[in-house]
Amino acid sequence: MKTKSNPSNLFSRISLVFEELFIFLALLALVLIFSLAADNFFTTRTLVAILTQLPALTVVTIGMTLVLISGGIDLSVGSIVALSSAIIGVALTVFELPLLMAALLGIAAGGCAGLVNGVLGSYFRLPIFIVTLGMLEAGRGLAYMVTGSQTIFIGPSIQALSLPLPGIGVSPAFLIALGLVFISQLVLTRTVFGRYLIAIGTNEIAARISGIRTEPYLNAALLISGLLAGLGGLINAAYLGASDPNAATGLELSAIAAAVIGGTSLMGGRGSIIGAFIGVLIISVLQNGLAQLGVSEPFKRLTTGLVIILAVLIDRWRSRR
Amino acid sequence: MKTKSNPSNLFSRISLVFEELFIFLALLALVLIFSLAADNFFTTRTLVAILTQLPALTVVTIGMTLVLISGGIDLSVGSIVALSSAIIGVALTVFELPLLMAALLGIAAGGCAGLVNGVLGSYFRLPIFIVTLGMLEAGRGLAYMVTGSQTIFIGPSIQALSLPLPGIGVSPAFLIALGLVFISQLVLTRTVFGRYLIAIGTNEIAARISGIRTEPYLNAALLISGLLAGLGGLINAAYLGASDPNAATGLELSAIAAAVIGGTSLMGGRGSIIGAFIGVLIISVLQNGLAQLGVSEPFKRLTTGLVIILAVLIDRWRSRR
Amino acid sequence: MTARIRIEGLCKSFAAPVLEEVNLQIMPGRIHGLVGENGAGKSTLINIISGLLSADAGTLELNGQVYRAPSRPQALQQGIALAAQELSLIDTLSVAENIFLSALPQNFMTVDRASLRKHAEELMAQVGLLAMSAHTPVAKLALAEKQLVEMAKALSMPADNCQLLILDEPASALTTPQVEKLHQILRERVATGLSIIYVSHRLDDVLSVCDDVSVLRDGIIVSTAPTTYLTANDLITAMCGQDLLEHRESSLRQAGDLRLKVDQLSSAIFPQSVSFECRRGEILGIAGLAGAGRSELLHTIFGLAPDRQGRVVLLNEGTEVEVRTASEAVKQGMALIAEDRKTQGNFADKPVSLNTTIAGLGKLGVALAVLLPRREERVSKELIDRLQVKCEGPRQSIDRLSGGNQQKVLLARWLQTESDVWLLDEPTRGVDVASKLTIHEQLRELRDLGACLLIVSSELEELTALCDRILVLSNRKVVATFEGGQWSNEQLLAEMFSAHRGQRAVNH
Amino acid sequence: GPSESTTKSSYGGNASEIPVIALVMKSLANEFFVNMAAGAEAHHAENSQYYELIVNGIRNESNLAQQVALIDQMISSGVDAIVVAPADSRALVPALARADSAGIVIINIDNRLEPETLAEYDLQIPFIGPSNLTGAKMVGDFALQGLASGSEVAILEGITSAFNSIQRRIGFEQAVAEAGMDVVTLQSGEWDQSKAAQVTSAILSQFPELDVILAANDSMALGAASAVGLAAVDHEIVIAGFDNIPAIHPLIESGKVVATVDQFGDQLAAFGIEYALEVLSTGVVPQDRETPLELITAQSLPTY
Ligand SMILES: Nc1ncnc2c1ncn2[C@@H]1O[C@H](COP(=O)(O)OP(=O)(O)OP(=O)(O)O)[C@@H](O)[C@H]1O
Ligand SMILES: Nc1ncnc2c1ncn2[C@@H]1O[C@H](COP(=O)(O)OP(=O)(O)OP(=O)(O)O)[C@@H](O)[C@H]1O
Ligand SMILES: [Mg+2]
Ligand SMILES: [Mg+2]
Repeated sequence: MKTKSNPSNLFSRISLVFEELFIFLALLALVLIFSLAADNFFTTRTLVAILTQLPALTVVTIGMTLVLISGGIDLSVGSIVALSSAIIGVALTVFELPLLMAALLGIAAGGCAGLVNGVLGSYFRLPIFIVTLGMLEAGRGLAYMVTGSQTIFIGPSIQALSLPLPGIGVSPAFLIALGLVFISQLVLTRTVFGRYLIAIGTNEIAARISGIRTEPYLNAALLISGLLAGLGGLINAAYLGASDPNAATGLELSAIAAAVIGGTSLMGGRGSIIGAFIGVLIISVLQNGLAQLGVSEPFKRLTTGLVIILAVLIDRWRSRR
Repeated sequence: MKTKSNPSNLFSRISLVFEELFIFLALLALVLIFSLAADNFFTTRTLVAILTQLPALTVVTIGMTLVLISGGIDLSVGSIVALSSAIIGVALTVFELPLLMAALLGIAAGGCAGLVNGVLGSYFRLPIFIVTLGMLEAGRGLAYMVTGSQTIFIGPSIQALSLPLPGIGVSPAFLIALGLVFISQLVLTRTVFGRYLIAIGTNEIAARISGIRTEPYLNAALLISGLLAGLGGLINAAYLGASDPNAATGLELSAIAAAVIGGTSLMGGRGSIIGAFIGVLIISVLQNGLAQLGVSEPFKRLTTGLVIILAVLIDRWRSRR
Repeated sequence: MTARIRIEGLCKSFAAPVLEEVNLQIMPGRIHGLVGENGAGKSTLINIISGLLSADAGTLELNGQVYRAPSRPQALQQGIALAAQELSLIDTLSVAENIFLSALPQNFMTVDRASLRKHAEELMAQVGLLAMSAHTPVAKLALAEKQLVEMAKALSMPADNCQLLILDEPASALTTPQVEKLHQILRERVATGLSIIYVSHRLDDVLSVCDDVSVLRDGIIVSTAPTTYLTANDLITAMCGQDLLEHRESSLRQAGDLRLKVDQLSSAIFPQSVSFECRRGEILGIAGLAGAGRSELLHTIFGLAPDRQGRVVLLNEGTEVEVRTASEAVKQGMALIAEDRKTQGNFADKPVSLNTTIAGLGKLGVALAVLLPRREERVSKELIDRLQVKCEGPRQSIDRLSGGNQQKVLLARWLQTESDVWLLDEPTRGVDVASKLTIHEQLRELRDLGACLLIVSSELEELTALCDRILVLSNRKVVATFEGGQWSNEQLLAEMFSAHRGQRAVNH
Repeated sequence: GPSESTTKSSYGGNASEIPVIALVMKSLANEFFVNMAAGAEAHHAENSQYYELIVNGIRNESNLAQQVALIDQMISSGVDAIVVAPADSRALVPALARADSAGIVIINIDNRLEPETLAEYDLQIPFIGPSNLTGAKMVGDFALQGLASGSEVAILEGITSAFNSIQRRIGFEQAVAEAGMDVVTLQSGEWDQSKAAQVTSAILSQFPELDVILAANDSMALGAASAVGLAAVDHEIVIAGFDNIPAIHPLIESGKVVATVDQFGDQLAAFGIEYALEVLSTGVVPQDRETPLELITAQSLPTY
């Protein structure tokens, strides 16, 4: 029997190539709804505002997605963001290091935290959930220690990273985040490293029998997540012009939500960075739109909850077909 | 070769019967350390204070453990606790319902939230992580709506539940929690329901091939978790003599930590309610001990993180042997 | 007499049609064999009858009544017992609980543990799981033992309720004595009037236990006949549509240089130390009863076992390399095809291409080496063709393949790495007769190219047909070594049982 | 100012030329700010012909990035004025500078922006609000009066790094020092009732002789009171709070909590809005103004 190219068929064909199609349509629907509901939502200004906000969540979500694909989870990203931004703030204001130095220090601190997570979770084989939960507490504690529990004002020097570039309209931080999205999507789908992460996340025993040393890869995923959270700390500090030891509380849940909305499985072995990025966009658009409408906090919470559930319902509908 | 009953052998024999032995030893070590470090730690007063505090976390952790064993996760317990306590507060003060009525309303509200989680997660097959994340948001929003975002003072009428009973020294809430620990441990190990939860959590497909209808069981686990969180709301309101719509923020992470410290696997299929209860004790002792020592917030966080990791290290050492 | 089950015009397609107009009728009290090539649709047919899949078209009748089973519980209720091909045991539960999982005995709302244990032990004794406690967690069992538990589980349905017992490759990991024991139970059961569908690739087994046999080819039943008039060759002709070439007997040949040296090797799972050698161009068989430690030996050699003592040395043109871990082993040219492909082999829900190429990626050296999907798919396609894997193409997910075809994909995974020291644990489990010969040809070809191969198989015929030398394990000890042609089945069996006397008897 | 409102009407197709005022607050989960928002909305209801109001808050008080994002969102939705209760006295300045350069009128309420940082950005933003330090000193003085010097005092602070928490802690500490007493322990209750209850019960085990608990907000005072009630202490413990939330009244009446401070938060935002309207119409920058504080005790309660 020949199949005609009726619309549903076209959809399924496109969604074979572009798996994230349905979740992308959900994003468009959300944009449409807000454009109708809020006068000034569908404007360049809003677009720029959203694009300026999301780089920190984006880079953190990339790392989270890699960790989830390898079969782990990283609850410590929020605390690492705070720690890195605390270190950057202190380095810039107290020790008056040059910006590049400070930034590298912050990212390195994230890397160290990620490495501790990685070593305990892979070589010592402790449950990664618990290791990173411990790091969530410990990292926050360190951030308080570094800053003496105070917000550190850094000033405009660091903000260049977050200011829209003239002519392009988006910030360097956004460009970095976008670049990382594409690079890591390529790493995931087109390199041995990515393939191994997927294999380990799918069936760790089979991966070992296939000659893959699983520890270095699990470790690397958590290390990368730590480094990216360190970068997130830099971006956050640039966005605020300050480092706040309380920054990014609960960020881990947003990052996981973004990844899962974008099709990543919490059981490991399946996921897409592009999808996760669309997840980040959905979360950002939602927050922005609700703020522009000025709805009450209870209603905001309720709506956020419902949209998260709806987004996965739509995605489920895709995979059912 | 005959084995002599040398100490290590004795240990492993006991730990065969009482699998939670090692984590129990970790608890004792923690108590010992605090008793040495803080003058007034090893006192009846401290014991009573700890036992008065932990019932809410205990009942919530029971539900969480069941859900984790069935292969799910419930992120919404904190919000459900707040929602239930909000409803109880309003029922008692605004509508002036009798305490029993109000309590049942609160627990029923928790049950409803759990049922929504359960139906979406089992019959609609949405990722449970995301469904309960949505409920985390929505439930909190509802709690704000119910209370008008205000703390509601209830007064001593409700506190009887949390007051140590004369003669026994522990509160009715504690007795209820302890009773539920033993009942649910029995349900888990001795009933078809419990065995099926374990089966489904271990290998859902195999369970279905064996003729188990998985949906009702997954649904029931989330429903029970919701009901117990509703009960947690009642206990929390009794403990505070007030209902606070911001109550129990982040409680889900404590409950998961307690369950995992007590030997429950996040991958499903394995867990113990008794173990989870010891996990709750570890967390409570830790928080109390650190508060009694009056250490600074940063140091508190750091220590909490390290102890969580250490606890699973000890448990890992057990399962290695 | 009304048929126990009557199937008419049954159709089922996934991406492509799998079953086309299947008609089948099974009478009460008969054992009905079902044979066919890998991917012929046997499991699909069985899954439809047992409520795990729904048919696209066609009617089913049970005892003359229209039969519908939209789900497994409904089928169970109507008396359809099943031992699934891909085992469906719960690792964290005990043997007893697994056996009675769909109907746990209850007593005041709790599981009646005494009665559970008693009934489980009866069934365990029947199938030959003698020395093991009913409370052992299934995770601790070896594959063969799991298969016996699966069998006990299928037999657990009360006789007055059970209408039809379906066994999908129940014996693929069992040794000959175990299989015989099983057949005896089936004959007893069938005498009470129930019917049995028996799927197997071991045609001799089918001919010896079944009353009738149907051959499924390309989704159609091409023949149904009583076994009395049939030979294995008839079945093969019906299955493949042609005769198979007689395989050549392995001739005594000159083995090459020493390639693998196992020296005083032991581990936590294989405690008695063992030493032996294997040369290039040699196939070394490892025989033993279930539980003899054959899989454990292979795992220990490959570097997967904890607390490993002793040495495994690979020799190559004068150089000696010691291997300690699995990844070193693979790098040095070792390959392991594990026994339980579902948990130790397949990357479930991943495409065939990933499953074929994954082990070879190590050759690229760097982790950030770039993969070209087209090249991967081409490599994968070549292997699919070479091993005649029946699938839609490299992009199909491996768990959508039939069991035997999954096995071929695993073989393909290692062919691609150009390994020359092969450890194969039941390499033809669940593989059809024709494919088995293909695989045997591949293995001989590997040997002729200078590889050394260690093969564990529960089928003595497979070992005697392939091997140049056979090592016999009994109760985790090497009890004998037979040089090529100096063995007989009786001698092998005697050695296999030798160290089990008075010990944990696996069967008899 | 005026140019913005034209932009707005041209986008929204809104014929009326009334200005849009955005109220950006801290956590709308915290009832102090909820009351503040309610006050603003009541003001708007009476004066809806003069302006439009958008109220927004952040999830929790520590989420600075979200508040910065809110400011940016308000800039992009083209409001004419922003009345802001900053979650941090320094970190919000850069975002407010962006709003300023977009021609938006800014009024600072509740938590004063740091003058040095404002100067760095060459901003002049009027502040309207109470002094948390003064308020804490006031309630501390009242709570400690009549107690023996050398009494043991515990302070429950809010989120350690929060500006208000620091101000209130300093106010408490000054009062304790002047009364010649000791702060035996200073711990964070994270503004949260349960956390405060739990910390308090631990403190009571450690310091059975404790006399006073000074809590940096009423939620924590409530938590402390319930812990004291449950611990069955054999002597009187004086508890004081801050913010004057309705739930604290029964405790003040019964004497379990001796005092709290009212900052008139409900009027604060309305003040801010009026200032904003004034600036929009006159273009004149008004001076800072400190708003009144009132000590609430069992005596003052009935009249209040
Ligand atoms: N869920 C599925 N989706 C797509 N194709 C499937 C699915 N299940 C089975 N198939 C295909 O149906 C065909 C028949 O498979 P089936 O498992 O019934 O074969 P079989 O006769 O049992 O083979 P074997 O002897 O190897 O077990 C195979 O080609 C397989 O790829
Ligand atoms: N993890 C384990 N813990 C305890 N016992 C185990 C474990 N794994 C395997 N065993 C036991 O070791 C014994 C030998 O294993 P196994 O049956 O795999 O040997 P084999 O000769 O390879 O058998 P097969 O015929 O199944 O390949 C079995 O009796 C099994 O119960
Ligand atoms: Mg099959
Ligand atoms: Mg084996």
